Amino acid sequence: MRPENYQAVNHPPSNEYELNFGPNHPGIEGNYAFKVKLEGDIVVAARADAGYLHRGFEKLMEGRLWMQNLAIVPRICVPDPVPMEVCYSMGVEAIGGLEVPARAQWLRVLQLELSRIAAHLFFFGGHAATVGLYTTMFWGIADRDLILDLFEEMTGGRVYHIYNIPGGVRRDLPPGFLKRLNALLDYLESRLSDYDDLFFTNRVLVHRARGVGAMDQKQALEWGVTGPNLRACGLPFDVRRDEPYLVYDQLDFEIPTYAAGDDLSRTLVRRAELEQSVRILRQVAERLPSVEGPIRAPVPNPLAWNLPEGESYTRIESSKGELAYYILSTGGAKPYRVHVRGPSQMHAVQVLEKLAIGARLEDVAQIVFSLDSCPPEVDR
Amino acid sequence: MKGNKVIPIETHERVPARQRTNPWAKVFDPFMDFCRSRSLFLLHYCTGCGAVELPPTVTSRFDVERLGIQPMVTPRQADILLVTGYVATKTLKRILLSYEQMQAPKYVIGICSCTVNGGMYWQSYATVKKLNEYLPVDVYIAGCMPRPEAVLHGLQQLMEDIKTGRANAWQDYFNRYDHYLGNQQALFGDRWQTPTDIIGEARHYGLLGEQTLGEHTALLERIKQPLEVPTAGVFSPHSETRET
Amino acid sequence: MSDVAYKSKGSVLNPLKAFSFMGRKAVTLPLDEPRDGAEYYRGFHVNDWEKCIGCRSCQKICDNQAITMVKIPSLPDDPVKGVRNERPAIDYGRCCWCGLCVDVCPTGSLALSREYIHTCRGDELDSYFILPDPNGMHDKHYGFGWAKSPDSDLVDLNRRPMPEMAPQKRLQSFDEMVHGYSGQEALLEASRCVQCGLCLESCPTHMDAPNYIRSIWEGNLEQAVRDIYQSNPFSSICGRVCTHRCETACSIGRRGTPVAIRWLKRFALDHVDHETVKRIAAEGKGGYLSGHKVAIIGAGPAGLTTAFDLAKKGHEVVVYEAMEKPGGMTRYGIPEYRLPYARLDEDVDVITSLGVKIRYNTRIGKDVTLQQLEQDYDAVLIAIGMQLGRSTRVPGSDNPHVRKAIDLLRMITRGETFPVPRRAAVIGGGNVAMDTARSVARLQMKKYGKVDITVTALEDFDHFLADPVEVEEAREEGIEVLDARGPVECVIREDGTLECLRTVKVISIFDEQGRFAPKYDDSDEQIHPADMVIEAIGQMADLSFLGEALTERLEWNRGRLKVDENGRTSEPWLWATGDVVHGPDVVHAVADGHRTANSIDTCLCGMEKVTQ
Amino acid sequence: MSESKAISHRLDDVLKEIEGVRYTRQSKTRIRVDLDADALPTLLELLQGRAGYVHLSAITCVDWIDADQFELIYHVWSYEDKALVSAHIRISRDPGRYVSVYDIYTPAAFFERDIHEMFGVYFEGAPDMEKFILTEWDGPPPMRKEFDTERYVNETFAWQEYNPEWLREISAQGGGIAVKPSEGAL
Repeated sequence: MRPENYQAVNHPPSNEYELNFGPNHPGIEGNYAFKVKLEGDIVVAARADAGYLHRGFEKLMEGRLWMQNLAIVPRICVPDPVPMEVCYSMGVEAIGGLEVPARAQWLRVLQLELSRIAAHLFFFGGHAATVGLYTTMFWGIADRDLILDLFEEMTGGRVYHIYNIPGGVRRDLPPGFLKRLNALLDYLESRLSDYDDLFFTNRVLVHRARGVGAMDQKQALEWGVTGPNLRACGLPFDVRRDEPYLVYDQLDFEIPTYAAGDDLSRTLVRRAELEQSVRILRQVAERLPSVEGPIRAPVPNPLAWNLPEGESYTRIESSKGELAYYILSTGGAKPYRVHVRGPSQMHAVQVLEKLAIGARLEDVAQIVFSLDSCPPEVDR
Repeated sequence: MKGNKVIPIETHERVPARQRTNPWAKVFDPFMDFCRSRSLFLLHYCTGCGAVELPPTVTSRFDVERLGIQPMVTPRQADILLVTGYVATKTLKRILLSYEQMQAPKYVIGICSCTVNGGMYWQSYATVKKLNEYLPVDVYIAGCMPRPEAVLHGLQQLMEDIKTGRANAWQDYFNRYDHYLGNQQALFGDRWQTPTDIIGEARHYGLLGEQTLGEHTALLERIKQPLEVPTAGVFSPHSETRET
Repeated sequence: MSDVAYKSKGSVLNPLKAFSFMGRKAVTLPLDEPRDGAEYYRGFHVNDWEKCIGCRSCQKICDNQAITMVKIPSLPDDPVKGVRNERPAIDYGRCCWCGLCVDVCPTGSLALSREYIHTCRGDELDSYFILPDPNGMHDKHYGFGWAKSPDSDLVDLNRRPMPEMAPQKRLQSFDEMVHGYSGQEALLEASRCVQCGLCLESCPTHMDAPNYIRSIWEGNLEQAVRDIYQSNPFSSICGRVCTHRCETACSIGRRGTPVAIRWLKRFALDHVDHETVKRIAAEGKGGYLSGHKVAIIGAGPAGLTTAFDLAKKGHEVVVYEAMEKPGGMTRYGIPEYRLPYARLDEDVDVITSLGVKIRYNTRIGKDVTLQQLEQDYDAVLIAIGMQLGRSTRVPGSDNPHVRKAIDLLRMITRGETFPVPRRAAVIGGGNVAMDTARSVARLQMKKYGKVDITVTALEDFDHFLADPVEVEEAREEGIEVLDARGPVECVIREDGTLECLRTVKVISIFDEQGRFAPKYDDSDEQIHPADMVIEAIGQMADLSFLGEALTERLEWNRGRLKVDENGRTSEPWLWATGDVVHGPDVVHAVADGHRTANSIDTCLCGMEKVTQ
Repeated sequence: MSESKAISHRLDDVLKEIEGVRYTRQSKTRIRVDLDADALPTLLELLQGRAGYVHLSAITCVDWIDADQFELIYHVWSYEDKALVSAHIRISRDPGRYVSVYDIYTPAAFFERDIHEMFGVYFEGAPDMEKFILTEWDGPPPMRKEFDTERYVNETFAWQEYNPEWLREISAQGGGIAVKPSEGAL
């Protein structure tokens, strides 16, 4: 270090000080940062600082063919890429008037729910680590990897599947897939009790997470909170049920809610959702064999595909909340405008800045993770 | 597909790295390198999407600890900087700050396509295209993103190189600091500076080469000033104050 | 849903549960053996060089611009077959393994393997740029992962069906049997094209088919016509009767049916009104007049194409046509059910609208002498077709009931009548043979209500000359097509009428030197009863009008006029082009026309009066 | 203007109250509303306050460079009606100023800040117009159509130049790179 850099200038003459939280920080999710102003160890103000993962997706997509964009959309949310693919494809289908065959729709649901489980397991791991329960992280992520194995069989990719294309999906299931799927579901259910002992009903979690980062329903609605975080405030809203897409209206599942709206309920809601996803997947595995037919509507040659003029605003329920794509076509081979509305854009910025206030420094990381935000989705 | 699935790790002749007068050096240095290769700390910094394959790598299923490698949260204690995928310009600054804080010998691994030639963000105005223009890279791992197995293989490759004394990219940063600094200034503007005194360290390690100093370092010397602790301006007047 | 008690519970003994895990299977995978990729895994590329044709589709679809086409001299490079000696090289500093390149690959040569590990040192980045071959990145084949499959194939292999008349209805008249695409069908057909451009290289006129096909699916038909007229003023003709080598070269044809390039050309022309076509064709015609005069003998494709180009360049062109109507062999050699003469007239009209004059019923050597032209014009071009049919010279072939195909076709076109045979046998296996057979079939149907024609070809079906579609349709119309039959005699009755055609099995057609010397197997003989035998074994040009002296002066090559690559003869003022030098084919004639036009133009601009 | 029955009476009343509102029923849960820029705040006020459209799903900005306009689209959702209203307005591209709706919908803060950053539209009364994502970026607002990211990249960055063994061999035989990726792209 240059010696002249040691003289600390402009230190505030009080117990108020500022702290850079991230981007290189174990308590931050992904490559994301925010600055906190502290009084002692109480946060008095927090300020999000994003852009470390900015790639300018919306710009890139304007420069690529309709089909080519499928390769980049999953990158917008790394831990939970499937909803991105599906949402984009559905948007394009809406404009192009493509009819998605039934089987493809079921396959998409299968994929979406698997992805949801994977994302939640990931979440448990991360959140547990912030309260010092590292074993859960080791377990959760190892179990998530089993789902990635299934994805690899199904789509040829572990993390980025690029499995959906406008009009349907790219391949049918490999032989024996549903059998392995059921086996995995059995396994996951058998694990739940372990997870309960280890994490959800664990003294450490309950005592550290209860009442932390709490918001009531009114605040949640005002701040634009969606998804599990909203359901943790007692509002049973879920796009899958309230604006059904694909075949969700044919599926039987519940919308778990918790009232308290604090870290604990946010965590428990996700645990309950994991069960619901398993339940959905069971139904899918049961129905799929009977749903015959093509997996894809005839798609035009990707090199020669002009979508008609039109716009679409497609919303689906990702594991983090309400995900929406606004797609605008002026009748060209490329989109004129694509706008991605990711749930984390609310959670990771405004909501986080508000929830952090009054929290103690050691709880900040926990609040960050409990919102389960996804930085690349904020930056795009 | 049957058959032998073991992917061989290349081993190399030991290259004479440093001129040491100490007669024990011949015995001692290889031993040090060996030990070094057996205990490495991985800087815990998720720079890009490739990072999503790191949790599996460090946790039970692929368990990188078998190689004596562990995540480490602070740059000063870390040996390996893993640049996982695309690097936004904003991130690159943080990467450089972290890298310069790391203690030599330090190693950089670039994974994913993006660190090599821009990857799928080659069109993007926000990401840098070639990592090795801004800091020297020891090992690249191909993939978008590479699977944990590939990451493990890359780490083993690095360990092998450390053991055989080939992983010396960090010296290049000192030797050709002017070159790297030049590229950094081209991207961040002339006022770019970091708290670390690379030239001083280069002297310390005896790595002051012809290309360590140059026009760019001269510029740096001109503009360098004490770094200020950011206070005012970080919190805009509109941002929340505590409710009572 | 089993709710979790929202309160902390548990016991101090819980940790003991850990012991129960000792019995479980370890989740950690062994270190030394990376797992195999899954069945569809998207790993590093492999490319089957035998199958790959260098069509560049992968490069076009790649959204990361990761694919470079590399020219490899050691590989075959044959535009006519639709093969380039280029192969894709992948930049793994760009690739994102989305597999779109695999899905659009027309040949199915490109695939992703199950190999997924590659690491290199900082100074070895060149290993990131690889030329995929069948062996995989590290010369070890890990098995195919994401390869071509019907599910994921993004290439549309099936051509839109072309609506046409049913065989029975066809036979009723000479109306055009192919209806042509409707707008929607054409759009869909056009959207099959992957813009690889192999057709362009295979086409004699190098027509930029990808361009006009693109214009068609963009819905801009006028642009399409513009693109077409860049290289071919006989578009509605070629849009119907072109030998379409482009479709032979088409990369989609590797696994499916090639894009209907010919029909699409026809579609564009049919759906832009004639006046607009004229306007577009006239674009680029300079206002100025060069003052040079060119005489062209023969108003066929070759002659008129030359006229078209020269007229555009401001020269004064006069075309001398022996017949009463333009078009040459396209009119008098191609039956109307394939090429409606109205279309032909439209194409010609476009050309005459540029100021080209055509003198009909003017036979050189009879009405005007060549010497006269040599006097009056700066350059003279011989662009006559091949109007004389060749004879087999087998015994009995001199009988009046043994006709030449080309003569019959001409008579049919001109509406001249001749005794329609109840039973006919055709000798020859080319398109002319088919045309004649099918024309006569229509006449038979009209007169007798039934078809009875046998076509006997020297070649076997593997080496057949006629377009397979033609043979197919001929069969549909009730014509019997026999292969590998060599004619030996036309058997004549005492009263001079024909009894039958006698053929024997052909063993081989060419000898070792590749000369024409058919070998027959006399044991296998067939009798084809017929009261007319039609010889359709080729044509030749009638160059008698050249006159003794000139014929002496000119250089010849195996009975054909000797010309340079641009059609110029050994006489500085005389050019020859089209069928007369290159044999019968419309699109070649057009291509020749362009070349010759350039040659004449440069020559004219270069010097004052050629003939002084 | 579709004739199909509206989603709820409250919504109907609100839409009736505003001058010059044109609305189209797109599906049973979607309504597209087109209106003048200055009428929008009132509409949102009423939607939020009276019709129960409490959730601002997103604000989308579209750059119509040829018309020299920005289109702003406010997507608001009602948890009771289970319907989404998309309100489209056009503002002039220059100077590209509009009023913030932060006081009606808190989430607007993020979207407006984002649009300001990416398109350069300034929202008066927004709590915070500071840079957020592009703090290190001093170029023009990148999402504007006139900004050509590909050109910028080619001017700013160098590409990897590979020269592997096999390429040298092929070049020696007279072959080599035939079509560069940039030339071959559509």
